[in-house]
Amino acid sequence: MFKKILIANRGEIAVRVIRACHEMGISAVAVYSDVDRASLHVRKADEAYPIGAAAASESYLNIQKILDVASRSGADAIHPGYGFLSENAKFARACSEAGVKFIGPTAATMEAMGSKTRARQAMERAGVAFVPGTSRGLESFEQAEQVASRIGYPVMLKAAAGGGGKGMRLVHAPGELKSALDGARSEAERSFGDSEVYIEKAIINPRHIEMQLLADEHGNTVYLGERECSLQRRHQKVIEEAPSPIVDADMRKKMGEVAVRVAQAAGYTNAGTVEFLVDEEKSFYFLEMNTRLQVEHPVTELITGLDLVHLQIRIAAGEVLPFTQGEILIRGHAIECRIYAEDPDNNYFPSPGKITLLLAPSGPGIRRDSGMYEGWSVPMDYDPLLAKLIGYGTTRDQAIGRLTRALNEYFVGGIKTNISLFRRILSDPDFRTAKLDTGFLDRMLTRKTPATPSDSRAVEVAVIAAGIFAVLGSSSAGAGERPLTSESTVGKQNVASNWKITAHKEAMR
Amino acid sequence: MFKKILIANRGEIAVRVIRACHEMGISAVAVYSDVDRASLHVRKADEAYPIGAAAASESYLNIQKILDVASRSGADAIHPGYGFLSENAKFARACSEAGVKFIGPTAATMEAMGSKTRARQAMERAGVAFVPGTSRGLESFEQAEQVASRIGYPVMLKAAAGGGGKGMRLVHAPGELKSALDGARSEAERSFGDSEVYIEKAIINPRHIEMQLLADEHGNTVYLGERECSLQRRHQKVIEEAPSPIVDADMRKKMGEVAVRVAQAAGYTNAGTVEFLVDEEKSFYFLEMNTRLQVEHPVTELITGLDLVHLQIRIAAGEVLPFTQGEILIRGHAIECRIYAEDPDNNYFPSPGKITLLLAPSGPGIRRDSGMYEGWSVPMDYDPLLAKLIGYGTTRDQAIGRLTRALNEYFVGGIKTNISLFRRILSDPDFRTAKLDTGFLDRMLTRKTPATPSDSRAVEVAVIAAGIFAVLGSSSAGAGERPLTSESTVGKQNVASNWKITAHKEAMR
Amino acid sequence: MSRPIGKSQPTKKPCDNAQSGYWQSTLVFVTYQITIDGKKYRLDLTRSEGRWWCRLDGREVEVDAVLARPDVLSLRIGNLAYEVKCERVAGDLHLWVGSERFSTEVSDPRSLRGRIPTADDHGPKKLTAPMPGKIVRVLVSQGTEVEAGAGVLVVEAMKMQNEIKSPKKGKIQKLLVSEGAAVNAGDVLAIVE
Amino acid sequence: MSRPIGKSQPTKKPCDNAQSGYWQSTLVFVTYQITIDGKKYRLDLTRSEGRWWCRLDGREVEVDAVLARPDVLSLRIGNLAYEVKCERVAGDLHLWVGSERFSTEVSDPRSLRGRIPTADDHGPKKLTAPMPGKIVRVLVSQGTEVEAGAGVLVVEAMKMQNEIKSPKKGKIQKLLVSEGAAVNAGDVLAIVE
Repeated sequence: MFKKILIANRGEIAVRVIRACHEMGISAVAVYSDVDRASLHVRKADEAYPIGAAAASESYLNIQKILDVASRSGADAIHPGYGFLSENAKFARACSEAGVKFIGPTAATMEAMGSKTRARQAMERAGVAFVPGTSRGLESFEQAEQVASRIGYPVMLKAAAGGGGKGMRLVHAPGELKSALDGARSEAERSFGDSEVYIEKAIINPRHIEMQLLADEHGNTVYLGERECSLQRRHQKVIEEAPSPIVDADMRKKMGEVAVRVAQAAGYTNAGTVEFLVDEEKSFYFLEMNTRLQVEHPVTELITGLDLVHLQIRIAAGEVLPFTQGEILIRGHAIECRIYAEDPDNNYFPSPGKITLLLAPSGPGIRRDSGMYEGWSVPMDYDPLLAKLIGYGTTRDQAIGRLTRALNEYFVGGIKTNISLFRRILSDPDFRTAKLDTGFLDRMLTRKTPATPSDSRAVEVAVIAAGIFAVLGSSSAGAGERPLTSESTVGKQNVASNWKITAHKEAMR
Repeated sequence: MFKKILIANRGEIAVRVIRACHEMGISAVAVYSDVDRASLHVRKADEAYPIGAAAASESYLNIQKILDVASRSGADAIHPGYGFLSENAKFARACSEAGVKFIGPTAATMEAMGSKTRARQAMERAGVAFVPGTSRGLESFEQAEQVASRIGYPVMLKAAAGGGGKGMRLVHAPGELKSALDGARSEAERSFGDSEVYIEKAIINPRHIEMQLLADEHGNTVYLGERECSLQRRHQKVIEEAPSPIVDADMRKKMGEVAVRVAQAAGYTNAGTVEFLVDEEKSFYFLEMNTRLQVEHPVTELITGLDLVHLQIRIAAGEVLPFTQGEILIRGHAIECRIYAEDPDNNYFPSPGKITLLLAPSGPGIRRDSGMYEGWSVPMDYDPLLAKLIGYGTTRDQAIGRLTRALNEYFVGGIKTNISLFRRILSDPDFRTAKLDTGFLDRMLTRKTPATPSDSRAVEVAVIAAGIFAVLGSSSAGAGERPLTSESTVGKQNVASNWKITAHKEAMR
Repeated sequence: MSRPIGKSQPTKKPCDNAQSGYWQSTLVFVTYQITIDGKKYRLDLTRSEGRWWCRLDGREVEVDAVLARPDVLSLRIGNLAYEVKCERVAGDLHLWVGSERFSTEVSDPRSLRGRIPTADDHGPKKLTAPMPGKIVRVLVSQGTEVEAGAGVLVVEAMKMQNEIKSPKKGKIQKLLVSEGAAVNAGDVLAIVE
Repeated sequence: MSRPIGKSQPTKKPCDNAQSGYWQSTLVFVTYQITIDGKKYRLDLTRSEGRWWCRLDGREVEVDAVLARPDVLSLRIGNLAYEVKCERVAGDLHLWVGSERFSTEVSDPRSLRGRIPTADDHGPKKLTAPMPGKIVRVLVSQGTEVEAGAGVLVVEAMKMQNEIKSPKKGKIQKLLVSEGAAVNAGDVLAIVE
């Protein structure tokens, strides 16, 4: 087993990996940029090395600096977390050349699965169904026209190197194809330095369901069940759950076996995820493979009782998977909320700043993976993911009940967060009945906030509390905070003129 | 289903029940004594009623006051938690007479199981094995002599109404019997107002293993697996786990079925626990039945994925158990630490006071059920249980690793806690290899603290940190705290005389 | 930070003596204008000896408040319990009652009035009781000319004496109470013309 | 409360300007005697512009400290990282380094010396450099008679000038450095007899 692992990441995922290291008796080495000295991952690590300026390119994306720290600290492995260098084949190769184990698949596998068209070619060879279309980049407008008319409109144009919705165009009719193709190509070129675009049949409002895999370095590959990730805002996942409400044991087995075939075709090792699109008839199509741990991995951990980061580390250390497919027990239901520093009142813009008050939920069925603490200033330089709040229950209803309860306990003062968004999602009738698809969230958000006729009793409570907070003034406020009104002290001074204190001894004690 | 539940308790268990209510959409009514107005359960409730002075007899044990609140608030059920009135048959009967549902078994069942000798008589009729001895109170010294010589020394004398080790005497040889019997009787009389004492074969350093049961009001009874509770200090449980490391599927089935027979013989409903003594040959003997939820219920919740409080409420509302014995899946391993306000340096004396700093653990596999918060003053009037920290893992080793990690994150400033005791237990080689019995903890505590040769590097760190805290003075301290030295400000004043600030603009910015 | 400022807080609490001593000797009497969702509310608050008296738009409300942590209030209004959190971001003030959030503005009408004389200063003005209490002294008689700020009556409540002052220069048109009278919050005590 | 008092903290941090400004203009120079498990340690600490200089029993230690919350310090000593928690119960002081707990006493030997003249005040006394720096001024010459507290030399470091004073009334027996010299922490600069 490794003695020391460098975590090439920050925030809540760095804390999560450091915890796994400590649980396994392994030393954890943190790296941090100039604005992250006070971050929680530095507090929790055994060693911590500054690696440069706030800009990720100067620090968390700088391969050479990270490998220098690995060498100085004597780390024998590197965990990349997610984001940053986690899917960078060049980094995996550089680790291997530097003699430090990259905790993830090989560089060659990452390269093969990193290009969506190359991945589709591999799946074609492995006999895996994917959304009808090309598995190679389009060579001409004429070819695009032919394929589109063969598979039928609507079609989707996608960048081969794509991600995050960039270089994607939905085309409803032949007349739109030319300009959409030009637009997708130029956006792909701008975003990824690669104008390769391919074509797929568009599945309107599909479900997005993914299958978690683990593969050791001895040829054993297992699937750990699926995750329902259909709730997205601008192609970014917001809330995920496992199992998917529409997947039964039979469908799970079919999807799992396809996912295992995908991984084996790619010579995959370590943890990975195969994403599928699922249409209304529950037909599923290979979409892409994510060659890393994912933000939503906790929901799979809760329903399987396994620790994916522990297992990633064990696999990277050369161990054989400690269980077979048949030994994996899926039980209960888990839902994850991604808590972001963003302003729900202002189009979900990021909201960095100092956290003046933090009330964190806990209790039965609640897991909280957080990178924040009271008094910490959320830097403006990175992804606004602050924490993940995960609810587990015997049933989906119980998981929703527990998560709703925990969200009501959660309070982050000083910055804005999207906690209220989750309350809204969890109370939505369609969510409650699991009528989910990738268009759900955009539809919900374009509806006006249900005009909750503010409970008049709650308004009164707010009025009274506002007054009491104002009287208590700065003594009631978090550190570095203004009192509510500049006049609130005037109120206190009035005492001297307005009142005379009777000299009862009891009153003066 | 109930609309409103009154929680006749305080602290972490009241918070735990309030959470369950909210998760199920039920209003929660808190009651509180004069010293508990600022307690967490009052903050989290929907309604809160003062019920009198700090002394439990004036408030939490006062049946009439609690029933008055039930009536004023319109609560349709009462959850008693554990401790206080939870095993008080008179209270259960009074609830029933007042038309409010007591969430627990019937008064009659509680009375039958509350006396250890009556419970033994019932078990005798049901054909359940119990530790050899009498199932009736001893009538004379002569009878005691006869029974003791028949079952063989050592024997244990126990109070029929007993609990907490009161009225218990271990007798090694016939010559000790007379004075032991007299002593046990007078202690039983003093403690419980009942001098009834019975005799049992003493099992030296047995394991203490208990079986969790659930019984609905329609005749269905299931067992949810066992808990290992052998680690006790002065007959009080300190750390519990599930499953027991020595219980395999076969033994679990046998114990479970005996426990179900015990419950059915007693006409038991709602959640309850049958306690067993287990000897070195893994023979198990009925010890007693606890007719309430127990402090250690979370370890069972984690390995079964069920919520016992939700199920208690559903059963009390007349629902049928939503699963059969065969559908209960036990998976993984869970360990609970009872975090007490007590001073490990001073013979574990209670340590009430103000919590000036609270760093609470979270993350994978960690559940925290707590009744404390930063800034709260732990009153001196009640049980010192502050919180329960529970670790779950795929295996026992992983549960220990996660719990150790979480204990290292846990910090309660301003009062003393027993957190360090758990670190010691979890790192004990006998604990690691699950060599547990009821004498384990007393043996461990009489050994000197392993002379950990203080890591000289850690000492240096402490020295440097002490200096920095002293310089930062009161600005670094929690609210209402003294600075480290009265001279630390002198250090700062020295600046004025010792130093002159060069007027570099940068320095003054 | 859990300061006993609540009504039913005992006067002696072992761990908190220093602080409760502080609160007990602090006396506050204020009026705020509070705006939520465009609607304005008048809130009269009085605190003495760790107890609150509250009038919301003239209506008396029984309030028991404990500051559990900075920015976190445990409120009991009647027997209903609320956890209220105060969110202060960049000058905005939001109050969370449970999971409902209210954008809130607080201003002190008296301090505004002190600076900018308004139309209210003309015409007859009522002097009202800020809280339930007893009239312990009447300092003027009907018809007396008084300066703005001059004492008119003294009301006693919760061991504190409150001197009710004239809001303007004028003549005591009417004196509606006499020494020893019990008054309720909001009762008109006198009119200055 | 996360105040940047660390070495590698950038001078400009967007969210923390007010606070870093505070720390940057605060200058502290102290010596403590710290007792742990009966063993005494001498700790010289200097802070200026948010950076710490530290000498432990005369040996220089590279320290980077951030007060994450009150009573919680994130320390880097070299590249080793520690979370240190300060436990203050009823006058006792314990420091937790990770999960190890140290009973600690802190006293300021200079402040004690200022009140009670000790044997140390007799006989020759060495003046040492409290931190690495440069001698910018020598205020006396060899053989000069000085009063207790009179300035002897000025050392500059980290943009701050430190006037080294005579600890006693006496004669400058030896002056070991001259203007412009670079000195290390602990170097003897002069001897007063």
